[in-house]
Amino acid sequence: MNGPITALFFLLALIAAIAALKVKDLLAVAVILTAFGFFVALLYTALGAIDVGFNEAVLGAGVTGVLFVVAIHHTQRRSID
Amino acid sequence: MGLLLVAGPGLPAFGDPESAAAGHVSAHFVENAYLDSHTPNIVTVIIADYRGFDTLGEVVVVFVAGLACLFLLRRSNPQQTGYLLRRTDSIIVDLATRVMTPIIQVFALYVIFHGHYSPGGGFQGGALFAGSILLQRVSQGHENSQHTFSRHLDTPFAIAGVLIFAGLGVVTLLAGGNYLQYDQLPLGLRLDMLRNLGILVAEVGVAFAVVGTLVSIFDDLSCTGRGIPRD
Amino acid sequence: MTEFLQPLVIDRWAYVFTILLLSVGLYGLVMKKNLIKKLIGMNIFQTAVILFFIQQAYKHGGTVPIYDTTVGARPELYVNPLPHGLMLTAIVVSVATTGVALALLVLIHRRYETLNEDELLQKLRES
Amino acid sequence: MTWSQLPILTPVVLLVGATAVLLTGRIRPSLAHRLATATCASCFAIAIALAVQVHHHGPTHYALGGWSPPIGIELVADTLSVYFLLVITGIALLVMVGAAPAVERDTPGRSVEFFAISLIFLLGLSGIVLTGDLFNLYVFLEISSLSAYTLVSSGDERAGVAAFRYLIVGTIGASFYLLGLGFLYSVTGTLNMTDMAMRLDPAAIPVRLAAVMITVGLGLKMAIFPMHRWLPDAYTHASSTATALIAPIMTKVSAYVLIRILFFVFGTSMVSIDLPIAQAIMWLSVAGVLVGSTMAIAQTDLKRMLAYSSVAQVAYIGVGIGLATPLALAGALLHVISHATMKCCLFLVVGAVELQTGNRKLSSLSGIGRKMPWTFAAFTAAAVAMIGLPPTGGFFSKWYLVLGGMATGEWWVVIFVLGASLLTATYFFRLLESIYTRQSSELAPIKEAPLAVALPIVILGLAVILFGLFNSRILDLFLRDAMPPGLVISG
Repeated sequence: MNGPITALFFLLALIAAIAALKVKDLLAVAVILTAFGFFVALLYTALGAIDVGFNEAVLGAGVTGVLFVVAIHHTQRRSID
Repeated sequence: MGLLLVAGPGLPAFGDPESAAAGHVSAHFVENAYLDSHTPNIVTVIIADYRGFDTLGEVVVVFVAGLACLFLLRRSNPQQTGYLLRRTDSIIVDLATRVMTPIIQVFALYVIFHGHYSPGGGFQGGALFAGSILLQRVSQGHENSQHTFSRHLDTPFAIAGVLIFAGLGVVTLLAGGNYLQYDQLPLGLRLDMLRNLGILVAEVGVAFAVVGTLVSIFDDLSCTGRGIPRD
Repeated sequence: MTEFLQPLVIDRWAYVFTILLLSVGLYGLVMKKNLIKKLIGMNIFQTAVILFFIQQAYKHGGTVPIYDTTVGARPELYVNPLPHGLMLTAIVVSVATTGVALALLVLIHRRYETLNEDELLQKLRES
Repeated sequence: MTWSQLPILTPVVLLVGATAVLLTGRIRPSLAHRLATATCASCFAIAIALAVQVHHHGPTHYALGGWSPPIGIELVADTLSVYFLLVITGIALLVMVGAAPAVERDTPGRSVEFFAISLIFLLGLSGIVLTGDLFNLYVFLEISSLSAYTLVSSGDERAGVAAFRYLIVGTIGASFYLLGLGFLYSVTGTLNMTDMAMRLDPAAIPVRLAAVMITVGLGLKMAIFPMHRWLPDAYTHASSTATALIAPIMTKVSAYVLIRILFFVFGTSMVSIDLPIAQAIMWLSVAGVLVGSTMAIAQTDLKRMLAYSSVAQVAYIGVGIGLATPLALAGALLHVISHATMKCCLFLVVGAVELQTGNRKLSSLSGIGRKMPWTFAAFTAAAVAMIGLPPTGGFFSKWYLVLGGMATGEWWVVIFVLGASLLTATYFFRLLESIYTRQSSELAPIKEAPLAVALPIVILGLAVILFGLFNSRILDLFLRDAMPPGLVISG
């Protein structure tokens, strides 16, 4: 029933994960990671785990991203790989 | 990874209602959660009551993470501590965050206290509340957002959260029950209502700890301590 | 081949996706030289493990695990709630680990001015 | 509150102790150390009471929240877990007693947090050995690991890098454990250890895969041979107190988890007959002993040498687990307590030397044995035990290993233990020789360590010898009952 939607979210999450590892600008990576967290949160919700989805949306897509951004500000923005 | 794929056929099929994991213990949870604690959200009952000790452990994980960042980054001498974040120049961002923050905070409180009936609870609500404070920190700058949540408050918040949860367990212990056995709380209510109340107190403890710790981690990460001399 | 693929791809495609995500995370963890990238790989890896639990909790025709008086307490009609409870814990643990790791990275950068593993090893050897 | 509440008290006392340390530390930092020591002392007392109770009344099961397993989480205090709990709390108490000067020097202004994190570290470890629930074990594993990373990072300037590497490796290990647990859960539907052992089908592929993944995950944490790379760095660069606290017990607790899961949950026959997991652990550990000992010979830094010897000594425990015979496992368990005491003693001596001289190069230790006689008497006892000479604890644990090996016709164990002991002897005798016989004039102002620092070292030095003399008592009191089902020590 919601199989195609779940598969789509899976695919998006996978793409975001690969992009997060490929992109060299770390600040962009932090944003992509946030997107990854968001897709995963949607995925959890699609799989019926609303509590976990909520948690991931707040923590994975929100707080982790902010922490990464702050840490990257302190360190360096470019990565050679 | 190939090894993992080989194991696939041995696992229950995706979405199989008859799988081994769906029966046994979790069937018991679904059947009894509402009767036991008068709380419709089964996940809330599991994390705060049936497996409350896990959640206490998790609060300790969060607590020790906050403590770790404090230990690693914060310097005792405030003169050496500067903060990274300044107030934003954009009026749109400024205005938007001013409007958003109280709404998020009210929603966070709703999530914490309505966790019995709808998705949510201490973690989500606490993290949301912390998120609103982080939003303010990012947009208004560090110094300007101190009046909403001072950086001296965060560790006490975390300690309070841990103590609320652990103290709840100690109360049940003193009242003659096992640790975290909410139905032994000396309040004279029906057993399921006692558990309901116990879950609420536990969630509040979790929320305190999460708010305190997340803000603390953020503050520690964003302070530009010069405590260690560069060489 | 088909008797091997059928149970894997048709009945357990979510599992295959999870394994792929797991591999991506492991790849980042092992191959990337930048420490922040390594950390992101670790994050993806943990997320994949969490996803593994969540996808096995799913049931066709199951509703969200919030007690509904019109449905009644029939376990086969709800998604398995226990992994959800466990994974709430696991998510928070992973965020806590990330926080500590970032603090360590800031500390490392303060000292060595780099987060590249090779340069870092170079500087460690020199000092 | 009755005696049945004993199992929960250790974690609760440690948690309350940690918050109390933080709160009082804000007002009077000097109180933090005393409070932490008092907490450790009361935990040791609780552990003794629990041991007495288990000895008289058998294993204690404690249902948290009043929910009987497998619905809720239960704590199980049986002989094996009580044995480890005694080791953990005893070591923690002895380390904590003399910790104040070293911590104040290594982490100035942050000692309050250091003590609080140490207590939470102990909370994690004691939770691991007490819990009877596999997911709860993961949570406690993460508590202890997160605090261990932080404690490691408290050391010298390279400690941050070592701690980060440790964090990455530790998190992969924990994730592998969790993944394996996921497989187990998906085929059994339970998380309770006893319940899972009953519902497990050892022939199912997911179960076998889970066994492999959990072994890999815990092998990372335990630093079994190819996965040991994080350990020397972490132990070398951590502050001396942190090393003395982490080195003796952290890897032992991972070994405990391995024993608990392999032999109690999966069952002896599955891990040693159906799957070659035990054999794999054994051969990797044999390699680990040889590599660790060889690397230790090549080191010039005392702490780094001890760290490499830790790799080797932990691998002995791995050999005992891998042989999977009753006597070999008894040897492994005996080695847990003897190695914990001697390694703790050695690292505390390193801390004391650093405190008194500010240096820990091997070359600078010449003649120090006469300046710090008590400390180095204990050091000698511990070093002799590391080599495995009678009458110390180190000898008897290896003796049981050899007996256990011979029981199944594995004669190579004799040669292996002898050879590895010779390797260990190489670096320790060289060290002892320079400590006692060489003269050095530059050490003139060095005095014996202060009482609070020297006393635990001397106690540990005595304990090393006592465990050797009373090894059969330990065997009778603890190890006979601690054996997993299917492995019985005869005679």
